[in-house]
Amino acid sequence: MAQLNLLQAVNQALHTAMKADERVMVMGEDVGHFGGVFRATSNLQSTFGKARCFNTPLVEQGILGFANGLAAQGAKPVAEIQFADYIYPAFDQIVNETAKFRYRSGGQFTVGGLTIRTPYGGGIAGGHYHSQSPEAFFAHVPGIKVVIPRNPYQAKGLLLSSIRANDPVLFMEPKRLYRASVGEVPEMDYELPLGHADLVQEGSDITLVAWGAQVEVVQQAAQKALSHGVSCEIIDLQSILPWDRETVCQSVIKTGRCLINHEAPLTGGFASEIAAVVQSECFLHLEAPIARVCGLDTPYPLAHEKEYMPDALKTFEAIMHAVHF
Amino acid sequence: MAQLNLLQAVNQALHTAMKADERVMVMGEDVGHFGGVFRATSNLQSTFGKARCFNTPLVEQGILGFANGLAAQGAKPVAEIQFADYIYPAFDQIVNETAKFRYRSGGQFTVGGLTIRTPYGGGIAGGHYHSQSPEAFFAHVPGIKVVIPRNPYQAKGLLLSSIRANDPVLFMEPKRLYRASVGEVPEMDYELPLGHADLVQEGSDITLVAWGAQVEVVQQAAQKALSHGVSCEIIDLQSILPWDRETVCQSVIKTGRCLINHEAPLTGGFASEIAAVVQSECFLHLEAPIARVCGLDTPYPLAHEKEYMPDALKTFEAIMHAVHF
Amino acid sequence: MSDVTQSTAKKTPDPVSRRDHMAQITATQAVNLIDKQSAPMPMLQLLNSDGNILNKQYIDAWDKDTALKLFYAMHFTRILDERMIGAQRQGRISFYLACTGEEAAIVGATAGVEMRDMIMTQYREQGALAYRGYTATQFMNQMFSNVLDPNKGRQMPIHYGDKALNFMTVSSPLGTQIPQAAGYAYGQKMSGEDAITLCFFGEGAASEGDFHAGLNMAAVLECPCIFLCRNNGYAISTPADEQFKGDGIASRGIGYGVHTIRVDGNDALAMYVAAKEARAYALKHNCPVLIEAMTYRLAAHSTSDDPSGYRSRDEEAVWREKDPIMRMHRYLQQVGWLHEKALDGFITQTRSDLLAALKFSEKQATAPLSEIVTDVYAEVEPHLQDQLDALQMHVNKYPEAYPNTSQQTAADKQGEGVQ
Amino acid sequence: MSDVTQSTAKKTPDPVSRRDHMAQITATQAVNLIDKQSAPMPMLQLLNSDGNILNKQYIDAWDKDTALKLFYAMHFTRILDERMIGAQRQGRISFYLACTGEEAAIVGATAGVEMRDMIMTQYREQGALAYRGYTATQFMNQMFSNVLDPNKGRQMPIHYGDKALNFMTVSSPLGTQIPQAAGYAYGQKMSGEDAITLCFFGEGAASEGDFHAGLNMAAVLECPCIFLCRNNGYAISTPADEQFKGDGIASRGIGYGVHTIRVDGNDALAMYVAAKEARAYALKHNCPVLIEAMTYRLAAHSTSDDPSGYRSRDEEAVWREKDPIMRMHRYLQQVGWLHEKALDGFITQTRSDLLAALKFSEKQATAPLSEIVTDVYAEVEPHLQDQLDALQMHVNKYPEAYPNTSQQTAADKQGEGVQ
Ligand SMILES: Cc1ncc(C[n+]2csc(CCOP(=O)(O)OP(=O)(O)O)c2C)c(N)n1
Ligand SMILES: Cc1ncc(C[n+]2csc(CCOP(=O)(O)OP(=O)(O)O)c2C)c(N)n1
Ligand SMILES: [Mg+2]
Ligand SMILES: [Mg+2]
Repeated sequence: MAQLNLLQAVNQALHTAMKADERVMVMGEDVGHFGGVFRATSNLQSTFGKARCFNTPLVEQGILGFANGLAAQGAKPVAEIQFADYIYPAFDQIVNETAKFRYRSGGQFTVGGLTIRTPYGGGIAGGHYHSQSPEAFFAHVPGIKVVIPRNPYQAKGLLLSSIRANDPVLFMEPKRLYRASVGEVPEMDYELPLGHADLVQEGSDITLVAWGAQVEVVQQAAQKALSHGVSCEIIDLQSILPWDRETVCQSVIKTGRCLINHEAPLTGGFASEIAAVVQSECFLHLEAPIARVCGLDTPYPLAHEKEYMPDALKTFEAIMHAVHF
Repeated sequence: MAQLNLLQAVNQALHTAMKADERVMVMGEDVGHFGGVFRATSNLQSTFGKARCFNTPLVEQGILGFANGLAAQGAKPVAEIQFADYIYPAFDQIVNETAKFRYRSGGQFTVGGLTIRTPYGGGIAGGHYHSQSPEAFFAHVPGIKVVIPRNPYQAKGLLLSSIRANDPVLFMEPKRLYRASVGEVPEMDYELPLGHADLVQEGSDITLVAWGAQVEVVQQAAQKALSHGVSCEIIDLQSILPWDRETVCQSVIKTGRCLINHEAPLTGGFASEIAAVVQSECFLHLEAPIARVCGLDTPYPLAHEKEYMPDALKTFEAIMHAVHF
Repeated sequence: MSDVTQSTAKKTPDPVSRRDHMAQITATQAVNLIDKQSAPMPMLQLLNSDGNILNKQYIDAWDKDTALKLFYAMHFTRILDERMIGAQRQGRISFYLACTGEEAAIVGATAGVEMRDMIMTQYREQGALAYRGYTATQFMNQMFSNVLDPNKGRQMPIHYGDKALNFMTVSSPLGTQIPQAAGYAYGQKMSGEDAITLCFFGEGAASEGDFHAGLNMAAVLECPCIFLCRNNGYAISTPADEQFKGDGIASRGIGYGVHTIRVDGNDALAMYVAAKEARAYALKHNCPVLIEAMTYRLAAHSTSDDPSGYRSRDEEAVWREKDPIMRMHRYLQQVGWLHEKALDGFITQTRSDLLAALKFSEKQATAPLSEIVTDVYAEVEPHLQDQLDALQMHVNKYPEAYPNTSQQTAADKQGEGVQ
Repeated sequence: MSDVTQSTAKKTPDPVSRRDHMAQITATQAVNLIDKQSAPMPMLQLLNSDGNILNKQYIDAWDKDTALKLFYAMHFTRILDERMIGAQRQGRISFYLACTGEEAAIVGATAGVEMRDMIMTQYREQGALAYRGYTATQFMNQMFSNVLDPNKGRQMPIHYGDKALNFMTVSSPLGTQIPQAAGYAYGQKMSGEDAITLCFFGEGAASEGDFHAGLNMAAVLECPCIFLCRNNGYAISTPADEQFKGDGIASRGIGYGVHTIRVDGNDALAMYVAAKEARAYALKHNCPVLIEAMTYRLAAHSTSDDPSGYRSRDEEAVWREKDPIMRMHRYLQQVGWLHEKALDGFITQTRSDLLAALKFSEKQATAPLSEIVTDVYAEVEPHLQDQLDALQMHVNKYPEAYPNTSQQTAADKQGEGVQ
């Protein structure tokens, strides 16, 4: 099997999807001839033509508006937002339109064919406009799905599922792993199911929940905890909306403790939803408060990026605190 | 003291603020001569002139962009978004600009003078585009404050504080109370502090947390619970960001139980943040899981509005469930 | 000096390897601020107020059937408006929004395109549905949000939508349909359809960022669509002169490189001809066309509005004189196509149809409770099924508190659910 | 026919009670699609490529001091660009974005307005700061995000901002400053300042909805500001012809009713004159003016970009020939204002100043850890204080893991914090 990085896996998924279904069309700023600022859309235009892989003018609200219309017509647009930090001009088109299209029309019209791809997250010295993790905003929006891969294998399989899903999907790509995460990726066409968590590592003392680039961070923390005799179970959510409550709660019922890690600011982040559900579903099994190791409630800083990040050390500390509660 | 409804109280606060400080300017769609579609801005243009109370073109992203610039210059714009459902086109200007203006410039430039007013919430047969409660989106945004009054007295005092605060404030007005909520409002100029919850009713068995129009809903539920011998403590959050963790947690430590009620969809709603904090801070005192009585994870429906709402009956059921856990 | 012209007005860029974003630009040495007067935007008029054809070239622009179908649809729309404003006053529906005064702009344009073309609207374009054959009962089912509405009663009155008639379900947020229309048209082109998208919006909505996005993208991405702006002078209370300072919406077409035509929106023939030519042009050249229909909102903004606070009766009277239905009536008289008695019959019949439909529709049940969670996703996801189950138990426990759906729930269980 | 003209081209609306949104519109009976050719947009040029003045009327448009100050600022900018691209290649800074090729457009316009005017930029306008006297060290402190940067090192390199120089801190999201400029200018007008706002942006950013909002609002709300679009042919890899189909950005001014002038952006004198006249006009009439500067991004988009993938060397070479610094150089020679030796001295001095500043700034500490929570709100709110306290404890426990701030934290405690 070929070793690919996460970017290459995304690119391969796009090639696969476009080849299999001519209704799949890729659009966004600089995605055409240039192949996108990260090169995720490399060679799509030369392979499938300018009509099916095209640059758009620089207007995110238009990209999503156009993509909504295109999807409503029956196509399967894969719209790129160059950085997740720049998705907000399209917020209305996503929240009021994409997510409500099917509901408001009683299912007569849908944009189920739409996929939105966007790189997100920090750790690249990007400051607050090239580092944001806005998944929690979209997790509060019934009508779309939110998916985040952590490695090339997932990236290809989940992206293919997202493109083919009958629901609009926001597919968020952890950009600091674009080249850093390398792994085996089958060349064939395969799909991974949406809405299912991935049990990364079994353990008995505490359940660690994360997604995207932070999975590797909690893995490091778990490693360190292990050397202190603590056994961690690690769950990669993969899908943020809907999320796999069952897998998480079953694990917490087993371990009795839970920690959630994400880069986005603590307050109102998606960890709060998980904590709220877990405390309710696992109430009688919890041996310590559910811990959230997250970004600070500040804009994502530049000079203090290292300090801001919910890193392995902070996670380790929180694990030990929970275990010794 | 005069009996005013919530709209009149908002209107009086605006008159008071504009009279006291000529830098206060009111802007938005139809806020001028017409006085706004709800008449919250009645007579401001005739009293203070067209330069200080003016209609804008129909473009929410422009309203907020313009208001950000105006505030940066030193004015104190009070920008109206006609319905909270239409705030999303301005999401980028609020999340990426308003909230980060001071931080990114090291405090050199700020839009601290900005206040955004918007009517929110359901119960008026408005369907999903005239009923939304988007507070959770903004609660996840460091750099702005979010304030919600539940009656005319609060509306005036909190709006005056919001306008005068040195921070940008999103002031959300529960529109189904605009005319329904009537109460005594001092004619004088007074302010109520931001960031503080209001203890509406003391009780011993469970803490009910709500804000805006839902406070009255939980009051009804508490009344019914009382007839079943259950004593509820009721907290009106008033400020969603920052919120008064201390008051809520102290109460839960006393009662041992907690229920949060809001209209917005359950998943990723602000109740999740409160639940996450309360389970952590009050872990050893909780006698039942924290309950969330919220909207369903669907767009706000029309025909099934009554069924969708987190009403007094559902709240009552959840109270009894918690108490008998 | 020759050097200047050479370097800045190069007319033949190397097609292969060299782009020149200034190839078409000439130089000047005078400091002149260019203003809006530099591009006059006259308005196409084909019928005068007496109903006479002003340009004989268009004497056969349509046939009698089309003209009468259009005229009847205008009447239907007017009668529907009257009936529903009444119904709202009687408290039978919560909200209504009338098309009155703008029937020619909407029905005329709809008649000028084909049934296979997609229509996306703002909310004041019920005339388009009327022309396409939406029935009295279909209108009423939507407005009473009952179980028979294919949109399942999920939105406020007037948010019509009908797949069979190629009429996209209305959405309240203004302007969102404009870039969507561009995308829809792109999809039509890509799938080889001989069809365009006709997108209506108001001059107020044209201030939204989505307008800018939609027009620019349609031009750049070569989307066969018609953007039809109804400039009716008001956005709720905001008059056009507080909405923009340019020469209406038509003058913006130039900036986008979009072919544009301004039309008298109260002249059904001009609207019909403009839409027809715009459609042909859009299809042939794979490009958008912008039409600005100059008209007037004779009605209040909606039943929640009272315009007396922001405009004069005087002003309204001027426009009442320009009633598009009156003008069309005179035209049909002039050409001898009007059968007054048939018209009276149609009006009487329409009134009674609408009343009967209203009485029928208001009695229909709400969609079953289970529909509260369908169509959020393609399938009902597990968390929504859980929420529905809990809700259903709750409703069963307190049936009297949820009279709309508790009965249905019972009925459903007996297999007697309304269809 | 007379009736038509009366009803549709009424020229004298009753000022008190009757509005007429069609008062200025005339009628036509011909179906004509209006296209972009209907409004030609020539480009102002005052210097030819030899540096000769093309319109003698502007021979005294500026004095020697201004011309030289402007010229030196262009040079400073060019040298800064070279230096920082080098520094980025050496891994000393993470990112840089050059102004190369656009110095005349930016510095020319900045020289044409007053120091008391607010400048809002996109990110490629360091020339404006250079003209206003931002020092080598100030540039470097920002780019090394050190404790001396008044923006406190919170943003990536090139996000300059300086209150004292009336230069708004740069923000990455494109186009957001455009409606902000309108609002800022409104505030200037309301507080009686004799000042305007000069707002720069790229032709790519002009596709954003915020552009539409900003220009329309500025026109309607009568805001004294200049919108200056640098049309440099590219938005990253996207060429102008995939960005819009209209005649550049200037042609959009018509649609907004905004007075507009298109200028040769590589001609510093034309830019200076245009900005000066635009400023006067904006202040006098309380209105916006749109300037489109036709220029070319000679540099890569940023240090993260390699343009060889999307444009030809050939094309770049054509534009290198049109270097704005060269043209200005020739002009200064022609008028006898150039002192070559002084220029050489300035260049040498600037190089060494920049190098020294770079060496100084890169050694400065990061702002103290406590600054991670300041400026989120006016005061540090309790929850942020808690988060800081926890973070500080953590850093104290693992100082080696956070080398940047752990030392400082210690230093802070000893009262030796860097200032
Ligand atoms: C995004 C958004 N903002 C505000 C509103 C509230 N609103 C509904 S209709 C309207 C005026 C629309 O005017 P125009 O586009 O001219 O259409 P007309 O009503 O004249 O047909 C406004 C402000 C809305 N529906 N959506
Ligand atoms: C809202 C937003 N979308 C996308 C980007 C990413 N981006 C940065 S610069 C750029 C191109 C801008 O082109 P233009 O406005 O022409 O300015 P130029 O670089 O040519 O000076 C893009 C797409 C961004 N910063 N903000
Ligand atoms: Mg209108
Ligand atoms: Mg550019």
